[in-house]
Amino acid sequence: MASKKDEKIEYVKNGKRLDGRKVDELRPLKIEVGVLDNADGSAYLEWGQNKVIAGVFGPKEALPKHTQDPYKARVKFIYRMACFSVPDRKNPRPARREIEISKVCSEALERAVFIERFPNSSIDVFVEILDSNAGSRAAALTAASVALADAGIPMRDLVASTGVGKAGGEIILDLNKAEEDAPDAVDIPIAIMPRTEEIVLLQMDGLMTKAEWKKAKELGIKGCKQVYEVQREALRKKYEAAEKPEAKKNPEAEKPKAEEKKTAAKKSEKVSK
Amino acid sequence: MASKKDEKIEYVKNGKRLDGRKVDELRPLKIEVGVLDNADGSAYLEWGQNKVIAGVFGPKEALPKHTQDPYKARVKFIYRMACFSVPDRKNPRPARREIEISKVCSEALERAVFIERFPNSSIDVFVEILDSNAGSRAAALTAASVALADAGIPMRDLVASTGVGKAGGEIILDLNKAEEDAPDAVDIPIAIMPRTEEIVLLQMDGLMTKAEWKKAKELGIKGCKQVYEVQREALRKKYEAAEKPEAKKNPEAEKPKAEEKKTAAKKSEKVSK
Amino acid sequence: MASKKDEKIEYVKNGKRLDGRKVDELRPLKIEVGVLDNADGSAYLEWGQNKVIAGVFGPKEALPKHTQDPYKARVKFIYRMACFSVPDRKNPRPARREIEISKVCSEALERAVFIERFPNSSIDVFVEILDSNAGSRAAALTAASVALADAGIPMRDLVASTGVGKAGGEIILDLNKAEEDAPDAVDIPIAIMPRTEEIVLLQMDGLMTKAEWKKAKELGIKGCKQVYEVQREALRKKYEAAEKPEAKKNPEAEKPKAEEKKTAAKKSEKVSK
Amino acid sequence: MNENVLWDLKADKVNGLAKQDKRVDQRALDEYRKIEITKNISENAEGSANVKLGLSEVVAGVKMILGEPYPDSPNKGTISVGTELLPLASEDFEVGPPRPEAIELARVVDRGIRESKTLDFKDLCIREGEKVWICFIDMYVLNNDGNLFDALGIAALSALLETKIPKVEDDKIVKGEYAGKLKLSRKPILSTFAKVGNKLFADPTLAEEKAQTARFSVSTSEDDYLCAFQKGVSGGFSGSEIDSCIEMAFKSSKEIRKQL
Amino acid sequence: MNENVLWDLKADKVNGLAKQDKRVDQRALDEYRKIEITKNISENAEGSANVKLGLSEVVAGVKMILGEPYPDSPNKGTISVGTELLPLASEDFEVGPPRPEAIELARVVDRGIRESKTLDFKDLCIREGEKVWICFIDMYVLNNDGNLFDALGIAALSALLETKIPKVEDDKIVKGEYAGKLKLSRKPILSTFAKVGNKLFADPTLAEEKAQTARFSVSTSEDDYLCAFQKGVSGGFSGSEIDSCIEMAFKSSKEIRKQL
Amino acid sequence: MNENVLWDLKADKVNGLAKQDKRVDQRALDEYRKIEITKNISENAEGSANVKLGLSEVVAGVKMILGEPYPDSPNKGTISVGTELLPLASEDFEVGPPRPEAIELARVVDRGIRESKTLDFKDLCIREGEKVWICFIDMYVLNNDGNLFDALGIAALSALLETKIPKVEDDKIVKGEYAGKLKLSRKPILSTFAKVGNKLFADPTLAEEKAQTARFSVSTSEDDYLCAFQKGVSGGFSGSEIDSCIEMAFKSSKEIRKQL
Repeated sequence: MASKKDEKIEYVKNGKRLDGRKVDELRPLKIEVGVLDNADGSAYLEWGQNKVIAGVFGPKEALPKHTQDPYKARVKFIYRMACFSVPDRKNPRPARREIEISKVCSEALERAVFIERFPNSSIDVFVEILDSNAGSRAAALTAASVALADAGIPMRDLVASTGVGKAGGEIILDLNKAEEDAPDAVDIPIAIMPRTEEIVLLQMDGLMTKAEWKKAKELGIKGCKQVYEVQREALRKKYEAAEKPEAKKNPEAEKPKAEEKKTAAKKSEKVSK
Repeated sequence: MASKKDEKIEYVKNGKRLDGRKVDELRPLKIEVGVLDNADGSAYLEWGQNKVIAGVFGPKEALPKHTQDPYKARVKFIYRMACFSVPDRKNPRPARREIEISKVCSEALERAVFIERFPNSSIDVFVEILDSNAGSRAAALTAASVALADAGIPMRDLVASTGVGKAGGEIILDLNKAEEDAPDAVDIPIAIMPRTEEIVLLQMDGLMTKAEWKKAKELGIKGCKQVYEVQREALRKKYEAAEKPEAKKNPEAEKPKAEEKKTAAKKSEKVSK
Repeated sequence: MASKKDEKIEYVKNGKRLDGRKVDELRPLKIEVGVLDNADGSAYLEWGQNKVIAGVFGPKEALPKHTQDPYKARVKFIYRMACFSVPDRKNPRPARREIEISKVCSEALERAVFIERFPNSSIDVFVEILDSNAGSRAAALTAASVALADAGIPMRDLVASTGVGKAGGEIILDLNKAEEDAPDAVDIPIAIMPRTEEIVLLQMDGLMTKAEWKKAKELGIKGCKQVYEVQREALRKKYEAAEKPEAKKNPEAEKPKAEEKKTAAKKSEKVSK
Repeated sequence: MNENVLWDLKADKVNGLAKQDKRVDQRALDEYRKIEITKNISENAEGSANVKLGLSEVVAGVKMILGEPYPDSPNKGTISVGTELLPLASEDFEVGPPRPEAIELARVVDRGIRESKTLDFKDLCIREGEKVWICFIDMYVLNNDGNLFDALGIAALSALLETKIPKVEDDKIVKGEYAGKLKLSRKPILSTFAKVGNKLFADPTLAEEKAQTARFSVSTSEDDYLCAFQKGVSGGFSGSEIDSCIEMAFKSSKEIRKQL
Repeated sequence: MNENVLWDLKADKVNGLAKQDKRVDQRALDEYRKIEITKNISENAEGSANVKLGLSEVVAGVKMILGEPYPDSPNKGTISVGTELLPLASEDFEVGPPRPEAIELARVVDRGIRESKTLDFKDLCIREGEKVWICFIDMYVLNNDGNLFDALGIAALSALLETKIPKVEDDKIVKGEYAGKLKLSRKPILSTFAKVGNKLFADPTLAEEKAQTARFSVSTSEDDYLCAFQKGVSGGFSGSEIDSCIEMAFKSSKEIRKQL
Repeated sequence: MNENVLWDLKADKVNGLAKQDKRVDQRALDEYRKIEITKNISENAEGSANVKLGLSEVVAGVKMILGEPYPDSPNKGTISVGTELLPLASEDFEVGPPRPEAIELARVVDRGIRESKTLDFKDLCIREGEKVWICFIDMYVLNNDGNLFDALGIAALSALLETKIPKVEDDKIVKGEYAGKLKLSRKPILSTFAKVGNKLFADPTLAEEKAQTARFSVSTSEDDYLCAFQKGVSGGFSGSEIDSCIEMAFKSSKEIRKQL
């Protein structure tokens, strides 16, 4: 809805973008794992101005009963923006945009999680956007995938996501808000499982040629892989910290691992039948 | 809510109405049976400018459980208007008017259907108004009743409906929008089971004398009987077409008849207990 | 939200308030018991301009099932204002204020009712405000507690409530709207079980010193005890009337006593298991 | 005993007596229960009334609110009618958004008033195209023993008959001051009939409603107009049954009108 | 037989044939079902169309409504797209607020149109900062046999191509008079593909959707632009699969565009 | 082990220790957990803060929005406070409209601020009768380990203390420019106490809340005013218990105020 700026802006000048980044450079990305005490897994992520918190619960019995699938778990992904996370205050009721993003991110994560190991279960992923500036869905999905790993949910691979697109005729990685407001802007949220490069989320808005898309695709996959490194590093740090017990926030609160939970879930199913 | 027009309009002049009809003449009425592939029964109806589509599912187990009646089926009738079917765009949320019409039409159809043969069941009738110009509830009920017959639901009789009323002091059949906007307009939606002339829907808005009502009643019943002929003709055409197999839209998709379904429903009830 | 009046108003002059009351005087209070035929217990209350009707149903099986507590009953208190009960028309949807009041009044009544005697049950208390002028929650709680007694629900004590507070620097009992609009107004809804003076509801809005609070507390408890007398008198009248059968509104309609209902509830639980 | 079974027994009794032209409370078939009207039950309302019809009890209150006219009737105000079936009125009523039953009640009462033209909506215009009165009639059911249609109809009319129009200055309502009373040119009365077996009962009780196969409501005016009809419940009427209802309605509405 | 089991069997058949590059209805993998477009199905709409895509059937209608512009684009109107999955279209659809499926459909159709820049939103401005057109596109699914994305995309575009702009006087719409047609500079076509096994099916039927592991939709224009993408369902695509979809989309959209 | 059983055991432990004037985490009865305040956690907010109170964690953010004043206070802006119990904060919280718990939290925080008169609502007036600031304070619970009242109260106040007022030109907000900071004249602190057995615990943990029979919150100012009370949970307090809570609140709020 934002008004497009004067068309004469050069979005890339001498190889540098308006914020000084190179065309294939991500905004600063920082991930912290295991930040919430009650959630089974969690992550806090800062990506440029975006600030995102993700928490995971499950696998647990899917409720209401009619949502259960006897062959697999569902991944329930809920993406929400804090009212103050956008320039104009967001209405607290979930917007259609939030519902659509939740749906496509659920589907992306279901590809990565071994959902077939948890029949009749739900794996609930909640992400709250605390601050935003273009690319919040990539930030949400990236954080969620780390939180799933933190919860011990078995996965084929992490899901790594980024935005890629076009501004001022240039194909660039990880657009910020100013670039997204370019008159010819194209925004492509993409997510892959980096080991196989399988694309699990892909959306696009704007006018672009096939040639531009091919360039953007390469750049997007490359960007996801950079994101992947940050995700892995964050998880590595958490595990290292876990080996030094004094670093633990709340040593008493031992969380059951997902695999154990699965057995528990099965037992409770028997009882409830 | 519409503003009433200049009072000097003559709504009937030399036996002709503004649109050329006689006082006891319906607007052109056309019904097509079996137009939807997934519904158990369906009908498309054009009546003047009104365009209506009706689909029927059932009898099937009524859900949630607490809505089940061990003595009979319920007829769930949902009347809705497409946002673009009225001069000003309709809000997509169901209006109170739509909810009231759904209620009185449900009740009208329950009289006609042998609901006592389908305990604990629901017969769902959905009608969408695609275009409207006075008389859309009569159109909806008329279409729905044909769709029920198409679904093989056993009925005492079809329900035939029309509007009747007053404009410019004249008692006329099947008012259009211009006539409904007359300063002294009276609108009377009426529906009967034509064989017995039993009145199953009757509403009225406006000021009329007893004498006017008696005249309107006669005319309304007469009008319903004309509608009935069109309904029967439409069903006859469908059955004739059904005998020429090449005319069938989707010969593979054999639909179970309602009576067979009933047995199936009973079985599944046993299982679910 | 109301605009505060000119600060020069003297709220107490020669020991008299604007409406002629003394500082420790309640507005006229009138309670009638057993005014509704279908409810298990009911009361109608007038308190100054406030007019309130309360109806009680239960104890009955708490539904949906997941709301049941195997150790005790819940008291579900619903406080609602009629759209016409306030100077500007109230939106018919429950306001956040109504939801909060319902919550704190539920909690106040749960202290008074022997909820532990009715496991898995719900005691439903509905209060509708028909007219209001400051103090409607105290009126609602006072009426509800009488309606509970009328329903034969066993209670530790009645809950008696009033407002107390400050206007124009004076600590006064049972503020009316004009007093609540004082620039320095403090409003303190308080409810106690009078026999033990245990405080079961306490809220406060406004700026007051500890010394003012202590004075207000004394006055509030004193006020609640005056309310208690009116409650007891109203119940006494009802019982006396009950002994003269001709005074009964509907002699045929014998209501089962709560204790009998309890047994019935237990039986139906067995059946439903 | 199960609540439904109890009502089934009551309905059986109603049906049994109906065959002998009798009613459980010994009323004649066309006889109304006792009506008690208490006006001005809420000072905050511009007009209000409590109505008891036998053991059924309802309240109605009117608030006059400033609003903008509809674009297609710039010189007219309007009315808006709402009904709530309060859960204290019956074990069958629940907290929550209005059910179809409540919506039907509100809309039938609305039509009975609106279509009788008792209010000239032009009287509700303050400044053409800009400011008009919206007359909100909010109704609440306090106890349900049947025939809420008629009880609410009487309550709404009684509240309107008392309604004072607030004084307006600079497009704002001056609180507590009034510029006169709302003008009503007719007193439309809603009369409802239950078909039990092949009999028609005026003013049905709840037990009679459980026994009815069809319901018919008609709004009539003192100058012999029919203003609104509403047929309900999954049964039908013959044309002559409808005419009988109309005859009874004209008669009983005269009696009710006297009590307003 | 249980409904789900039936669909499982149908999906099995789809999967089995896919291995031999075949489809149940004998179409080629990149072949669309028969498309029937009926325009102007509602006189009250400013533009409307019914679209049958095989046995899938949808309608779309456009209403042009006067509104205020967003503060940050005072000289632009806008579009608003809604979808309802009518319960008469499938036993799986229910009465109630739109589900995520319906929201996704509406938003993808919206982006396909909006991002193609076929509409110049400045054309929809009546008076800067004050009055603009809001072009409401409301779509309804009448029968679901798969690929609602493309059916709705075609219906929305067809309705827009017919849309007349109402005449405006004194900031009000003059009913029944028009000031010309809506100007569209492109015809973006949405093309959707199902991944079944390792095959890509254009225009999937409902049975094929039950068998698909992933879905990809792409909106393309006649001047060789990509306008929007949407990947769905819990499976993934390789980069080259996406490129294959894009190639097929450019080809099939040309054929569809001819039928508009 | 069943979740509820686990909490019952924890509550038993709390109750057992309470008899010896002890708490599970060895705090004194009137002692608060460690408070960590991080300000400006969102650039899009005009002011924001993250607050950790032990293991409870919340965020609050302020948005200053232009609106119209209420007709009866034309020269005053206002505040609006909302709370969401995010489902990531506890297995007990669910997606959906705010529950009574969330509404109570928001309203008590609102009153603590509003009634302390720390904000002069006249400062929030831009043009009498036409344009005022509405100060939206939106709060989110990220982790619940008890005493959300106090955590949210501190977060809301911290966010307000940072709040910049946007620059306004031609009745529109100039994005990214500010006309100064919000003026607060007091720092009201909410202090909450749990009654466990006959003991009063300041700043209860979630386990202590499971054991409490009653809850009392009091908002106090640095100039020795009481600004708001809220009693909760189905138990009662004696008058002297309330007074003890008030004494403790004045003491602990002084410490908390230093950390702002």
